[in-house]
Amino acid sequence: MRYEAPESLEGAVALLAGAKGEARVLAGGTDLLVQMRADVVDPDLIVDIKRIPEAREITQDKGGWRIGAAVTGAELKDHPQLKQVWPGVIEAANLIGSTQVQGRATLGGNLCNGSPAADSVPALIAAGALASLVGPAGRRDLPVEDVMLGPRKLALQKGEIVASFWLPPRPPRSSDAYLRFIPRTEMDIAVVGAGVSLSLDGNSVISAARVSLGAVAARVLLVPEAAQAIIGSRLDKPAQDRLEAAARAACRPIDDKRGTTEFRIDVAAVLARRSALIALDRARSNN
Amino acid sequence: MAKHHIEAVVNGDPVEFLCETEETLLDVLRDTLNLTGSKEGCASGDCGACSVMLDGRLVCSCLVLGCEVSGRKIETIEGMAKGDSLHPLQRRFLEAAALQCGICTPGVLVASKALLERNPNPSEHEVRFWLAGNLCRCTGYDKIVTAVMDTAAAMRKG
Amino acid sequence: MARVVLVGNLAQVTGGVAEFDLSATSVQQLFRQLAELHPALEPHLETGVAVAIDGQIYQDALFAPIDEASEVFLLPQIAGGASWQRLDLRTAAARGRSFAR
Amino acid sequence: MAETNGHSQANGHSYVGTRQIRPDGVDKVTGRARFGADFNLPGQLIGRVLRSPHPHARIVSIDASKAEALPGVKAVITRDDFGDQPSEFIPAGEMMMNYKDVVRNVMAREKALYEGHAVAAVAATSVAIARRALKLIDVKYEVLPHVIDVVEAMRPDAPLLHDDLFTVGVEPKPQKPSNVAKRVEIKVGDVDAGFKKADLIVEREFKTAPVHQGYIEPHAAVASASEDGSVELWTTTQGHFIVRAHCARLLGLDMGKVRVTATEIGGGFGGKTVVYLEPLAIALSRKAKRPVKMVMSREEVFKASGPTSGATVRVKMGATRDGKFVAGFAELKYQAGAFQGSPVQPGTMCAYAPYDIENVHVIGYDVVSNRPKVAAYRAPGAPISEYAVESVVDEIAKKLGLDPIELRMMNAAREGTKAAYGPKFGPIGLEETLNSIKKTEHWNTPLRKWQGRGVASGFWFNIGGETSVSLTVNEDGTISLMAGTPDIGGLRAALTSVAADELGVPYEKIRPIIGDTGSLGFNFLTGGSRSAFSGSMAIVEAARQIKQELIARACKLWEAKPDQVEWKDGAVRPLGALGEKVKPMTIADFAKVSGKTGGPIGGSGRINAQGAGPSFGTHLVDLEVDPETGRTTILRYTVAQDAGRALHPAYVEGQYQGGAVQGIGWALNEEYIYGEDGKLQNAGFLDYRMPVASDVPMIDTVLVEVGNPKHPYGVRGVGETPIVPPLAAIANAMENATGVRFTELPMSPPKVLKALKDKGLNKA
Repeated sequence: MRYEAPESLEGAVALLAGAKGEARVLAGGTDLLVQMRADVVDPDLIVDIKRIPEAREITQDKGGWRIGAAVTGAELKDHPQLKQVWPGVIEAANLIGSTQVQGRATLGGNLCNGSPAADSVPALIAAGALASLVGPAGRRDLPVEDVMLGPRKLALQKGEIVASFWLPPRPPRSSDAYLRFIPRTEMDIAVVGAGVSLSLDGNSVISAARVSLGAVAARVLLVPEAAQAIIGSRLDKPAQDRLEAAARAACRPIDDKRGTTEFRIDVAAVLARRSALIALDRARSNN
Repeated sequence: MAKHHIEAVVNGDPVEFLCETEETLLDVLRDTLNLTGSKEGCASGDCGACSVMLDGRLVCSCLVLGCEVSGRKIETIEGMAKGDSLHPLQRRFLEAAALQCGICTPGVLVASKALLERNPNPSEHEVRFWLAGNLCRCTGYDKIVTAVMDTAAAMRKG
Repeated sequence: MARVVLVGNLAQVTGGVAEFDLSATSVQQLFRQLAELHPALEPHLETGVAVAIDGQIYQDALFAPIDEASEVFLLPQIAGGASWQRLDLRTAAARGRSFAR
Repeated sequence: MAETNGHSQANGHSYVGTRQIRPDGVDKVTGRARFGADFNLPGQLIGRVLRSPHPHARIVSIDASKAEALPGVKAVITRDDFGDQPSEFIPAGEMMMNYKDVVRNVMAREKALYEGHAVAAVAATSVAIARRALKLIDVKYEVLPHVIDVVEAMRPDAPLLHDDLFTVGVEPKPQKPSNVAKRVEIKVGDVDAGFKKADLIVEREFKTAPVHQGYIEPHAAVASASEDGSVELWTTTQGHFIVRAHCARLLGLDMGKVRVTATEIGGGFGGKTVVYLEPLAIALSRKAKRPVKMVMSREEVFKASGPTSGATVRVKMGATRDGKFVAGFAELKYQAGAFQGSPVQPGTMCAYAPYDIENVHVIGYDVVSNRPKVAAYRAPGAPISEYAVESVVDEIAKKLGLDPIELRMMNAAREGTKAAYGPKFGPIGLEETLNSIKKTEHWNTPLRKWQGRGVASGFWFNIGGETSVSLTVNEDGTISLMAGTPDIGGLRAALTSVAADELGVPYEKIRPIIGDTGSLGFNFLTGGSRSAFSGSMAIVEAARQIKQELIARACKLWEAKPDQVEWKDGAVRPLGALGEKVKPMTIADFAKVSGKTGGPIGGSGRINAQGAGPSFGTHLVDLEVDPETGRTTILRYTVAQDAGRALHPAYVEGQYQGGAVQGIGWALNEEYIYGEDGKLQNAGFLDYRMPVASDVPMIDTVLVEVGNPKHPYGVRGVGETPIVPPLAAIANAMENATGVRFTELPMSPPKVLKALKDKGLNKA
């Protein structure tokens, strides 16, 4: 098993593109190492991207924020401005595992692990984040909701990696929130996750919104119907009911050891509403 | 493929070791460097018994590859006491009976020290959530949480 | 005469008889007298019972005294560990010798 | 009774009852303490186990030749390396144990009986080679239909695990084999007559899931077998003498040639009372002629060790209008795992133990299915049956409009009560725990909507048993204390306090260790809440011998008669006129002249401790249910338990707190989840959800001390009772919060939400 830690994106891409056998990108390693230990994967090549500057930086870019794919949850939490602008994204990233896991786990890894239950992904999708992909054919941006196609299935080409995420500029009176349901208070994989991002007009009416649900389908869902259900409202009771109905209608979950189909649909609706209310509350105080 | 030759700093001392790609930092600490204070409870990042500091960040050493730590600083439970004197957390854990079997204790202590370095006055809620990744099956956490908060209070007084 | 009561399945071994009045002054005597009355009880008595004498439970205690007026219960042995190590290990190991390869 | 809220009175002793620093503590906070996996021997090999991927399969053949040929592989063992053991039932309580099963559990023979069942093991020069070797072992299986659930396993057409298993305890003896190993029964009075007197009868069926002990340290052992047939073994265990006995029997070894050292143990809770890796490590070492180290992965711990039984329990209780219990019936069906031996017998005996009921009838079934063989787990069998009974007691209180504590008080067992399992109780502390709970501020605080409060009591017998300790006076007057029961949670601190008080020497001058099997006489294991109880009795005996010896030597030195001297405050003192001629001699004084006065000084306690005192506890819990998600939050928790006497109050509190939190896990989220394929789906800490620090509140404790008259310090034993009440206390609180009686554990969010939805309650 070969291990490489290139210092440039080009170097990483060249290694991955030229790899014979199975190659894996190592960001935080919190999924990869577990899968290796459990004999689920047995890569011939591991490419550690933590020595690549773009993957490790948080910068302001085109009025928004660029977050490297290998920035850890702990680093995101410590960033002085990000949590003001994107509290939902930061809290989602900080729900991945324990404090110890936070010291390692990354947004890039969470997305590329390809789990529909990934906590940071619904928040990124609700935020309208773009993933910046770099591969042998150059760089391209893809909305986060289009990166994951299904469990362990990604839209990446051979040799392509997620280098960073770009979060768009934030108008005033905007905010976001992410909630997940787990049986314990920590350390579980989301049974359901719901991310909501919204903006208010001068009259506290929701002018824009994005709603994303995790762990209720084969991939994390962007649910435009749920967003439509609350746009133009002040999130009064009827709007909440419409939001819940739209969230329910979008769910296509499975029964498994973490929850039943019925439970996931019920809780998705509840969390979508609760997330929206938190985001609304935050947006009101974000002038 | 040949083993990786790694140089790092462990508890302030320069170390050199050889490791295979698939060996974790925990494997290296325990089996190569003979620092068996960090424990393997799960090898999946779910129990925290292998907690160490890596360049000042609290991590599970079972989720770090040995070959990743080239040039980096690692602190383990073995480096917590200075000379003859235990760290105030270690002392308080003894006085407060905050351990029963003691297998989770090294990880809990490393994690608690990391908390107090960031937050000298944590609430009970903050202590509990910070330590959520450190499983303890014996104590029910009560005496651990109390000991961490009492140590914090004592350290604030100096 | 001490009053002796078999609790649980032991009474099955005696064909349903669960109460005895016996003149035993120790657990050893009690076991001997019971085994004489019901030979099928013997293997159970050897290693398999706890004896409550006036409310106090004795396990593996042949010489525990029994008074004239004592009330004695024979109970299933009480283990803290799993049931399968609460056996007489010496017996087990000794018997094991003959099956060694 | 001394009700001390954690602080025991000194009662004339200077260390017992105080919170001394544990002697093994510094090693444990510095990472120096050596647990099972921390031992290494020069030249050691790494052993790994090949495990069955099937829940039930006939093993047609095992071809290990390719693995044996792999460079670096030094030994491979299979069923062929273990001599068979005859089917010979050795009565062990009414539970029979059978080495035919033990040998098959450590290494599958004819069939693999659960996913994870050991099928072969290798020893190699590295982990990587050992892993590769496992993949080269060719096992041909004939997959058989499997059965997981206890009720399904009892059906006549269920897949049969053992064709020689005939139900014991039913008349006439069955002609056909089945998965029901035995039927046990406890009967007092006449329940039918009792139910006729009842004004209220409540009958309910309950289900509990199998749960794992969840110790954080996986099983680990290092064995070194030499050419002369002797074996050294280091292992993490609750009883190294028991390990020695099992290994000697399974491998045909002389006990005297097997030396077992118990490493520090990272939790056991009953799960480290049996052998898994140890016989394999010895067999591999014997074959390879090199030391072999074996450590289980967490997945192996879940799939191949522990857990305790899941069960189906039916309870029927009758009470009069004013709340007097007149009859109690229960039927318990306990999973044993792949081999017989569930803790159903103690389950039957404990079910109604907290109460004074004239008519009790409890039937229990021990049932095998394609799961790992159950091991003991803290008060084995009791939490399940008492959960069911305590839930029904709560329902009776509600239906009769009575306060649940008052109802329990009215029916509580007390001194002189004939226990539901036969004999009369001596002094016991159930009423005191109920009273203590009633007096807490916790009991009297108001609750909000969706919050609920529950109370439940619990019982465990506690045991004594064979125990050997030694006290040795060193040349400088310091003392070496050796015990033979592994110290899991402060035993050395407790025993050192007792020795210090008995000998009148400072605590710090006594160094306790856990001796190996060659250093002491037989010790039964740490379990049954016995180690501090029995160990302290043995220490008292050992100290008595030392004092007697010192008095004898003083008499010779002083040319005095025994009635001219006395032992007081750590010294032999001259009485009367003699006091003008000679000065008192301390232990240290004798140590200086020990050679001249007869040689080394020491004492040993070798006892079969009797007189363990039953322990009762009562738990009080507040919780809140989120009606929209079914999620439960434990808000507040108080434990009151009778310790008899707390030798070290902090570690007694620790037992109460730890047991309560294990119970919270059992009640809310922990369970073995199987797929249709009979495979365990949550063999890891991620999805086997034990409580984490943020899941629980502080656990308040009330140390009740109703002394045990049979123990020199009044000790009862405290480790097991604390896990008994939480299951029902939480279920009762859930009912109080939601109005729904939950009868299935765990009360995980999907189940709770469904129940609330069915009643139209799932709105905040």
